[in-house]
Amino acid sequence: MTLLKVENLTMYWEVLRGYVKAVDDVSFSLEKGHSLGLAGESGCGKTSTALAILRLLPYNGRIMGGNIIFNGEELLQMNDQRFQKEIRWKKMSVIFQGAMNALHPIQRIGDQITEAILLHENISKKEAVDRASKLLDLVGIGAERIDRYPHELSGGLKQRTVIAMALACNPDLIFADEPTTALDVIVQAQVLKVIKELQHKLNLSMIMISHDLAMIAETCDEIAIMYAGKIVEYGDVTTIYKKPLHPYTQKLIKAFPSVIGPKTELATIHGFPPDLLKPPPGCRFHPRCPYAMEICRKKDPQSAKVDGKYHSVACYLIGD
Amino acid sequence: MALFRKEKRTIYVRKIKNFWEEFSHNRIGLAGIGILIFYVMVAVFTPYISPMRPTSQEYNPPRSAAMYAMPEWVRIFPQFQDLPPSFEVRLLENVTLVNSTVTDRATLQFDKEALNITFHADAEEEEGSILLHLTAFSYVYAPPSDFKLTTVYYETGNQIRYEIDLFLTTDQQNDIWDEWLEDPTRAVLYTNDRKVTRYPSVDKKIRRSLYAGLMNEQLFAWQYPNDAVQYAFLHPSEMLLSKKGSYDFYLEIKFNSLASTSTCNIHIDTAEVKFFGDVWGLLGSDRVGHDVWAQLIYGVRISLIVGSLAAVLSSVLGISFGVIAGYSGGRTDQIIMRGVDVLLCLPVLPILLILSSYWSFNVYYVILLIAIFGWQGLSRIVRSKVLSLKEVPFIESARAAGATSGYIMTRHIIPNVLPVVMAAMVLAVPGAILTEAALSFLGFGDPSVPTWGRMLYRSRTQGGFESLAWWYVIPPGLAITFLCLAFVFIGHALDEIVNPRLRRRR
Amino acid sequence: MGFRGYFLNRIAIAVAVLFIVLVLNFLIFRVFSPYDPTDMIIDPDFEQATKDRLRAEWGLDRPLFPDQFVLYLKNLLTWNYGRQFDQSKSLIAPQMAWRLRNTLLLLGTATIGVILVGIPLGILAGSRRGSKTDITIIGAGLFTWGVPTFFVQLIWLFVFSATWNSVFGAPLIPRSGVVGLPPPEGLLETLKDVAWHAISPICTLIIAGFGSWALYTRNMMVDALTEDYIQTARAKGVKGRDVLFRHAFRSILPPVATMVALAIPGIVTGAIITESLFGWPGIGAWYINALMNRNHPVAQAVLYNYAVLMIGANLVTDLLYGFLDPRIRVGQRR
Amino acid sequence: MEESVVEIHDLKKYFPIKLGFLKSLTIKLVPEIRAVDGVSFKIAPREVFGLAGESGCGKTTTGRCILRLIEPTNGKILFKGTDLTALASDRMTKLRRKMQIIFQDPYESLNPRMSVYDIIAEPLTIQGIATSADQITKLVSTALEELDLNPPEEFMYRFPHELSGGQRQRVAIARAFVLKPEFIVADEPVSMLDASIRSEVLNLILGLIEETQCAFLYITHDIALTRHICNRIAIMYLGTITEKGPTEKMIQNPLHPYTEALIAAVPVPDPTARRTEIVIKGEVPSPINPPPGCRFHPRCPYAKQKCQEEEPQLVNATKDRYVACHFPLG
Repeated sequence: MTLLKVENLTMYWEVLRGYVKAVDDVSFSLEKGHSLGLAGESGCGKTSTALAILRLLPYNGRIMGGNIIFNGEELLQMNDQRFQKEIRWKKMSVIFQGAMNALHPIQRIGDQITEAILLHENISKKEAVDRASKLLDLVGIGAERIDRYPHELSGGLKQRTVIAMALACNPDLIFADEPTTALDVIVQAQVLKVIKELQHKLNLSMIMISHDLAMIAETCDEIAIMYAGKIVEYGDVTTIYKKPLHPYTQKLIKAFPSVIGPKTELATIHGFPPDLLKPPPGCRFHPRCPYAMEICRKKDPQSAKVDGKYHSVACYLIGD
Repeated sequence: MALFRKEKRTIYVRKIKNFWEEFSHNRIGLAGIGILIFYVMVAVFTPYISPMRPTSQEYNPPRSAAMYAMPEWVRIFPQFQDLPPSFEVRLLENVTLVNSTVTDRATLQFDKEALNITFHADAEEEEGSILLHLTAFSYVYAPPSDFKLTTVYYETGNQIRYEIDLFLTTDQQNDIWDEWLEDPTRAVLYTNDRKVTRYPSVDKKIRRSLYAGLMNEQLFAWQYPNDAVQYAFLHPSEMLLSKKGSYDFYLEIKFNSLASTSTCNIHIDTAEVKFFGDVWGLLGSDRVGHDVWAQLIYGVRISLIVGSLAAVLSSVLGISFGVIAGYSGGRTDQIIMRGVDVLLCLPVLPILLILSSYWSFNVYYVILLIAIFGWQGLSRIVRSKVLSLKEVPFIESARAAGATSGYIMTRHIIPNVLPVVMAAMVLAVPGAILTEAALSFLGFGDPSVPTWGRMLYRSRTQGGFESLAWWYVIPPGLAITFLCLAFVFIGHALDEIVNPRLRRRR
Repeated sequence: MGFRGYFLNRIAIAVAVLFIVLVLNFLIFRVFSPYDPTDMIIDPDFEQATKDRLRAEWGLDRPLFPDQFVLYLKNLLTWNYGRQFDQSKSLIAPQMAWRLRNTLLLLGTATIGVILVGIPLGILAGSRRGSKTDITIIGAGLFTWGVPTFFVQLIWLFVFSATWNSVFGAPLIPRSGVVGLPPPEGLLETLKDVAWHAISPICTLIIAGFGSWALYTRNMMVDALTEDYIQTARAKGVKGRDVLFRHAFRSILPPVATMVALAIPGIVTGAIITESLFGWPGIGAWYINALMNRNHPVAQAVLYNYAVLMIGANLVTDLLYGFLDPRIRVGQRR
Repeated sequence: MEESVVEIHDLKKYFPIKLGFLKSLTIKLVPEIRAVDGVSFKIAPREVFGLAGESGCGKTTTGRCILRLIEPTNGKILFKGTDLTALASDRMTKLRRKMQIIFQDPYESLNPRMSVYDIIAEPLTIQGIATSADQITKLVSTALEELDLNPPEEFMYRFPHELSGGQRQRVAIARAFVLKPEFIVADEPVSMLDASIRSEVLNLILGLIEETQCAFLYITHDIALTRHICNRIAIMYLGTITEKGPTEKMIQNPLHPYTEALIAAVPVPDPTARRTEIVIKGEVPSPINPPPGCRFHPRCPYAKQKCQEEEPQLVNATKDRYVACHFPLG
């Protein structure tokens, strides 16, 4: 069953000098219980995509087109009140990046979780507090820390609090936006383990947003590689990692070092990502692509299905 | 080197351009700059904008108008149409002899400046009289509230008794004159009755003035020609010129010789009537009839000097102490910050009041004191900024390159602190202006300079309110307000530019 | 260092500052003063013996240290203040109590009024950033920031006292005092009369003072509203008003509390001018009078009370800060 | 083995804890944070020595102490035989041209008020190496060219905010190398960069190390990346070195349980990789009161009685490997 289907989503930032084409014609879908990784470098539009779906865009974000179908319902048509009451946090919630900033600095963590529950469910304060304690236990903080302030917790515990808060209303879908950046390796591993366990235990669907391909490889079933506002390659994790087709994906995967296996050369991609205010014509990767052809400079390649259920690539080197 | 300098220059030109680019999008900031430029222009061209100089302790010009005269332009309103402006009537311009009983005994010389009368008597008890028509003028305003008649004369002679009457006649039917004057056709302005007996001559010039203004109301005695003193609590100037119409000044001199041969020589070299207008200039007059416009315009310079000097001084102090405290840390920091705590607990104005009640202060002392009591807040901001800057890697990077503390403070820390405190520095200007204004407003400022605070002080304490002299109350206040607003606007704009979170959305 | 340590630390610093202020206050009036206070009462050409008697009566004949200083300390610390240096030589304390009460009544009400007007406007502007409301509030705030308080008060007096008087034959607002003469009978009537007398100074103080509060709050709100945790709250589904008050405003409450302390000096300045303009018998007007008449003990007492007020306000806000912000620990702030 | 450029012996840095006004009057023994507690290693020319560990383990403090940006509490720092800790400040200033530092965050390591030209020229002018403007311009251009910022004229007169993150970091590296130093401390020089840019920057750094023959201290939390850069690494935990040795050997076959856990925690960009899962519990304890005995024992899955009582010393395990553990892994 398809939980979320995003079709041709286009979102631009309106700035003084024009539009920053942050998300351009992005499509993907997510089955219930699956997890999808949105990967790419900073500024490639992965967070913007999530914010557009969650309707958390700042004042200058403009959805220019596309469909977002969640549980068979078109989200872009839904009114704000209903979305706020019934969808966001109730059905889909988000683990924000940077836990130190995502938590209110002078509210107790218990209150912050309870608040989320009480806003969406018609239960008593006491029941909400009970559930908050259970959630804190579940993510490994321990119910006894319910009265703590964020500054009294370490980075890892804060991140777990944010996870507990995201789980407050038993959502179907969780967006995890760089859930472990700024955490140390061991703490990162601990938090990832918690996420994986919860996913398994609660049969959660998840969209993991990260620049770290290694992390996505460990947590996700499918992966969409984004470059400069577009999805360049999309497929299940094993296929993408084992047989990447897009030159960007190939290079990017090889740019990540690994602690296991023989030591390999790190791939380099020459140049810098483009300015999305004036993206290059044709394929947005062509200025950095070693295989760029004439057509790449002129025409934007469309995403085409390759073999298998999911795997699709937007590159002229592939297909006809 | 040439290349180096040129490139460097282009960098800074670009920097300034970028900043201006940013600033020019901020309408409030532009408004502030506009107002400020206006004030600076006024300060530069002060003598041209206001031909008169304001009063000060050293320089006290003759008054220009009646007390609390209204601005001249109010005459466009019908109810003020008739108010008299300031003007002068010279009495010796066109003297004619009307009547003389002793044409053979007396000689008369007159030109535009002076009048010379010589009377020569051959016999005792010889009498003579001369009636001169001095000036005719037409008075077309409402009765004036204030005028001043001045004559300067000297006389030489002996054994002649003489009497000088200066009087006014009118062709109008005048009931006030009818009621109050013995002879309703002539209003005697003064009578000088001298009995010269023995001494041969007096060479001293005698200045006689007649004030007929409000300020002399109680003191003015209306003297009848017949020596009986009566007091008329009628406004003298209003009474004299109670009707529009033409008036004539006459001078009558009567001689009476006491010896057989005697000569008398009377020399009048000034005779004029000055009407102090009830309307004057662009902004009327103050309590003593001085020009308000001049005070207002000259106030711009003082306020700009006070504001900018005090702000610059306090910024220098605040930044120096803040940087030193923040960068050195440890004991130095503790001492400076505790000093700041103490100074912050001393209220500025009360202390300034004490000190200026001890010594009457020059405005530069006031500036110095405002600066001394005004740097603490800034130094706190600077210190906290320096504390966070100290941890920033580029400072360490400079240290790793071998930079000394002095180099780091001047080349790295201060340039990075300045933009953050720029807004605070600009906002220190209105702070200083307001403090000085408050001091002057309480009557404790430097009395020798014309400041707006002082104008407000005078308007409050010298009856400006009772006279409803809005031209003396409102303009100085507005001038302070707009000058402060200019800096507040600029400060606000800088704050928005420097603090990216406050930046206007585009 | 926990909360208690922070608490004690702040009190220790406040006491140290108070002592320094006490010493300065003594020096400025007893040592730096170029005037002999007896000259204000006795003609300078008068007999020296009479003068000396007066000096002895005021305790000026004894050495500055330690006698005068100890007496001075004793007088101030016991809120006793000694006797006035004037004809009456009356005790300061009773009058001080009355005047201090008047001042606190006026300025306390005005400060609360300013806060009640300024902060909500600031929140409103901050929450509607860029809107017409925001721009209007910023404009009004900037304007009242630039306009001198005493100018607002002058205009007020000019319109409601002088002009009103000339148009209607009597001023609208009372000329001076806390109550009218003769004082009205009954508590309710008295209160009404006091309110009537206080309303003009308070209104002008609010008009001239709310701007900086509104702007400060607005900027803090704008800042706070861009924080990530506000986004979290919105995402959680917290309603607009709750986001503003329970989340954004709650987080800026500590610095706003600090601003109260920083506003005290301005209030003190305002007191002196306001009281002399509106003829309000508080300590500000008294201070000016004392300075002009070299009535040093009164000026000292007033200045001391100002300093105590400011130190106290600073201390209270520091403690309030610690109470409002659980992150507070020594060294973590400012 | 070649003569080492830098030798550190038993380096210690204790930070006193800031106390309030009252407490500083009453308390006698000021508690300390033991950020670095007895660290020793050597770096040879052209060698890249990695210092890895979690945040708060003291690796950054060690780097700063070596350059005397922080005064060390105790220990010896020998730079080509000269003990830096005993050096007067004017001689230290002169020596600074031979040692440089690169920081993690390219947004904070460049003064936003200075142009790229000024940033790179600053060490040259401070050290008085180039005096004429032409000379400086030439050196700055070469430095920029070496980091592929071509053409240099285009970058020289920009301000940091007009550059991308990758370009800024290159400027920071150019500044460090412009003095042709013999020793460089790099504190996570690429951790803020995106993967696609990172490897190119690393290659440039490696090329410059080869060219200038300098010794390189690479401070990082990213074990996976050390494989590609470092010849040898040392793992730090709570201010002490737990294990030290050639990178490849240590990653393939860790001896200390902490090293093992650290490596196991690193995510692998390969969904099919089969891995042992060792996730140690808890977080790093406070360095104010480090645990007695082996500092790692409260979290160590293999801890025994001895570990609680006796602090293990860093000892030679095999030929070039050192470990501080009573029961090293096999």
